[in-house]
Amino acid sequence: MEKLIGVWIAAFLTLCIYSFLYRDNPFYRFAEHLFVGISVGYGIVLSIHQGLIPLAWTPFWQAITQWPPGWGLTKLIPIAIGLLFFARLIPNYAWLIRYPIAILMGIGSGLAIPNVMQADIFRQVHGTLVPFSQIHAGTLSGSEIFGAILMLIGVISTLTYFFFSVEHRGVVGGVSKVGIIFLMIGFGSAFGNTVMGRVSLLIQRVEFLLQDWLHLI
Amino acid sequence: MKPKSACLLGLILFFTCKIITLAQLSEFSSEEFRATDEITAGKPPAPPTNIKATDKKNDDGTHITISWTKSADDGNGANNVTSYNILRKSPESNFETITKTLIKTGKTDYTDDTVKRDKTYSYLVQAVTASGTTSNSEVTGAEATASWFHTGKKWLFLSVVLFSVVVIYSIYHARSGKNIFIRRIPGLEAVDEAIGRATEMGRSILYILGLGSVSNVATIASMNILSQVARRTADYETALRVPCNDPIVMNVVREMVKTAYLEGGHPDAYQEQDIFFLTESQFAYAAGVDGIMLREKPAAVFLQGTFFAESLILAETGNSVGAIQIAGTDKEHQLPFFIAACDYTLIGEELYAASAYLSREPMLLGSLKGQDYGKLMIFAAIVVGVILELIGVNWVTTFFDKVSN
Amino acid sequence: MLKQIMQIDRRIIFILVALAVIIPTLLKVSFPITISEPTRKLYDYIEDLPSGSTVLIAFDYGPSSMAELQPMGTAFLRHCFQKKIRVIGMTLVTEGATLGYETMQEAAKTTGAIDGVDYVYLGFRPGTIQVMLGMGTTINNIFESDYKEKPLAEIPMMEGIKNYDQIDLILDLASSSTTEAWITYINTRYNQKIAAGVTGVIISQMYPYLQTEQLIGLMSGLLGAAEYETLIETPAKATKRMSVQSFVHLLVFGLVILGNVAFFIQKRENENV
Amino acid sequence: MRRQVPLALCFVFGVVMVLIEFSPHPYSKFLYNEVINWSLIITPFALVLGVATLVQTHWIRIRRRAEYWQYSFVVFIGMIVMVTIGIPFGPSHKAFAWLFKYIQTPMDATMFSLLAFFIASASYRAFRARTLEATLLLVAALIVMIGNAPIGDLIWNKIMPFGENLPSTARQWILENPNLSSRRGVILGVSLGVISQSIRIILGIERSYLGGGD
Repeated sequence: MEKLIGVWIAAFLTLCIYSFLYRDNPFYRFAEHLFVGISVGYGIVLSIHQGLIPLAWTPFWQAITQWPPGWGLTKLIPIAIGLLFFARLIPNYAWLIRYPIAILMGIGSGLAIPNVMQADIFRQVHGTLVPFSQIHAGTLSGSEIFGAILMLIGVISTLTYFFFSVEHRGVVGGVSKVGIIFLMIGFGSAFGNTVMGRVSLLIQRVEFLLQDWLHLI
Repeated sequence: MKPKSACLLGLILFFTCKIITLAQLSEFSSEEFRATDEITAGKPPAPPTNIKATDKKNDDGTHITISWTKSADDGNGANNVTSYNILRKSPESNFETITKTLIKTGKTDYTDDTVKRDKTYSYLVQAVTASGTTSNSEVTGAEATASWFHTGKKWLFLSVVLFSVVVIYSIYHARSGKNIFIRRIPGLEAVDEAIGRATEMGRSILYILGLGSVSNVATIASMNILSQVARRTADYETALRVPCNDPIVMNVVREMVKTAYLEGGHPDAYQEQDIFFLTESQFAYAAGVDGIMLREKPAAVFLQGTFFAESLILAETGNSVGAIQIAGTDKEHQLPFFIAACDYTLIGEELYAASAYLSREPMLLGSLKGQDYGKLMIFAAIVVGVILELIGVNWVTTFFDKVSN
Repeated sequence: MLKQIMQIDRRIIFILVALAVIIPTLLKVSFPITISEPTRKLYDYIEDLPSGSTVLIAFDYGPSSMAELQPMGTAFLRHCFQKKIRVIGMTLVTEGATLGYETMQEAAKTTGAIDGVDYVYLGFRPGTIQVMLGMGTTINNIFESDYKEKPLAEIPMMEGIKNYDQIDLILDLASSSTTEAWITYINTRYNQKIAAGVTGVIISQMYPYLQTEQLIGLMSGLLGAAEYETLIETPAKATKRMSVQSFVHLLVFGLVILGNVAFFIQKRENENV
Repeated sequence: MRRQVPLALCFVFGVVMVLIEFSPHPYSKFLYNEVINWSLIITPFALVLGVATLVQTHWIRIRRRAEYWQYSFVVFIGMIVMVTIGIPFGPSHKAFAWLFKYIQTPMDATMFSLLAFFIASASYRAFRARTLEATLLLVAALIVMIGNAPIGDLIWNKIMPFGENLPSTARQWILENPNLSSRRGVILGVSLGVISQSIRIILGIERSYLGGGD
């Protein structure tokens, strides 16, 4: 029974949203606002049950109930810092939220610098060089060698395109033109794949309407 | 391991420990162990030789690596060695086996990851035969120490320092008022063309900042561009319409455009109601902007800032009303739609560059320059690396392999 | 005439799209799937794992990407359960919590896998990168209990699993940049093997990481899910949906060509005038 | 207090996290674990920000009777229903799961499926090979699209005597070659941008995250 009701409600809401294809209308606006409300509510519940309770409340409880008090007490500091987010609700003290934000920004940035350098720069440069050591070792087929050279040209020319402190004239201009070609093919492939992604969502909705709701298949 | 040999091994270990405890041997040679071997059947193999225990570098002091030269009867001689076994003596305890499973023949090293920092351990390696007889190597020792600096990461560290210095230097250089060159950006040059056309046709210009909030880098960049566009529309007295998605963005934009009109000497031409809040919901915003486009048929549409899935709805409608469209975003997924449906598109970083170029903000200009130095270094590394690889020299590749793993 | 064709109301195109989906769905068409290399690599990696190995799946997506990623999760879980590979499920995205739970339970039901023995579902924790990094020290530190709030210490499967050292592969089912984060932080720091299943929108971005082996395998959108279904020889939802998909692709292909032909004819006419 | 202390905190935490990366010593590891733990404790509180902004916007809309203000009640109702069921009973409760499955999921999924229609209409009406760049983009997109569709290989193999599975092979080639190298160029550039921004944040040169005011 609850499934039956659920399917009908889901089908109604699905059609409400599709009505936007005709034009903006009250049904669409109703569904859209309901969606915003429900998903925020869901976010609140999950953040409390799977975030605040296990990550902040449990350590807090352990810290204050543990006797003799030990290292756990230090957990009270981040909890206090986290509570500063509530200052957002008091206009005169809203600036206090800068404290937790600044700390999180610092930690995030500090983690990013070496890791991004290693994973996204050094490793990617290494990946570009490896095929050439294989060319020298003679382990690549003709088409693979072609691929390696193409990759080299692509990486270098794309990098040149995003070079801003030199005028793109002469050789630099030529190379950056090649860069645009590579970029466009890359974007084109993303376009083609995006079509697949979006259509997949539609198929699933149609499946729902025809199968779960109307039982046509 | 077969159950039978396991029993046998257990027996040997039991006796070994017994004897050690009894004798309280603090310094002993492997000679004592020979006695236990005679209890069991079979001839003992030649012991492993050349045993070395070394503290593992660049760790937290919890690893010691033990290496040895294989027994003369491993693969050669009597060829009866089936595995190796490692015994460890810590300051608190006597020799005990630390290998949970026997080490297969052919392997000649083992890392003990159960040691404690700043303690000295002694090790010996046993060669084991199928029937369970063993013979022990010499004893060797090492102290597990922790390192403060990971020497294997020194190049990464230096790169981080170097790049930081370059960025900081560039920013200060820009702050000192030196002129920093930024290349021509085609989309920006089309701004005048677009405004000119709108003036000729007597139609309005629509500027869309997307869905970002004031903290988005792309939205800030877009506002910088808008302020320049406003300056020109003030000169030409062309209507500039800005539908907003975020009330705070709207307030900031009103201020900026007002200032631009004032500085351009046309404060009276500024129309506050032309910069207005539409709705904060994504598709309703897109629908609202679509409606404006269809009704007003603007001559030029700017789509600059943070865009999500609504990008293609906007670009399509703008295209269908025949407007010149200049787009730009750092949201990579939306770029294909802009490129396909708009006349000019600022791609990713180009948007930041355009904003730095127009605002002349030293921090933006300096970082852009610093990043360009970074790109130059990467460029050089790739070119040099490839050339060296092709002539058979591979140290650049090895270097990048080391620093990236 | 030409102008009329070009200025056609977009609602007519909407109807065409709807028909291109509805008709094939009703007709239940089915086409064979060609397997691509990145999907095969993931399959082979799981095939080569000894039974009793452990993999971690991160369900990092919400309902808006469910159509593409859920079938991947189902096919992959089925493969693991059949091979007696243990699975830990988790998510870094709020909405993923419920979706991951459902997917794991459904896959377990069809293969007879047992909660707590063959799989564990941990649920969600906020903080993306910090959660990933925290799990590198001890998983217990972040998830002291599973989704149903059963302490990990009481779950038999988790015995002996402390952190990434005991995990043979992480599969990230992603609709945003979580895969990049897994690569940048966890692959680099812990040398952990990572594979991904991603939505259509981000497929193209993943290729540089495949070549450097920062990703050992990749399922590309719904097609990737259909490929995996083909590999484990149990065609299901994705295979069906890909067949329907074909018609919409043909339609869009045709529309682009038609639009451009009209565009060029018009351009030539304008030049002649 | 309002600016300098947060900037100093950001600097200290940032520098510590960078340095720890290079130090395997147990003391560094201990510090690292503590910092990660701290940030894990702080992060969930950030929920307040999002909720407060949303409630405020809709509250103002209702108070000012802005256009469509009635719909703001719908937002609140949705939120309150989820919270009153979810908070006491937890997310794995049947009623909560039901609301998620039959209300949130269909709407979220449908909302994004609208784009399938828009992408088709945009393909017809706006995507023109007007420049060399746009032409390249469109050709690549068409190849990938046909390569993605199983019917592409099927038709090709039926009518062409050569090149078995050419559409999917061509798609794969585009992704693995030109696409890969242009993405790599972008990754390298963007990563430098990320690092340079992180440096600016740690050093307090970039302060926009602090928001306005003194």
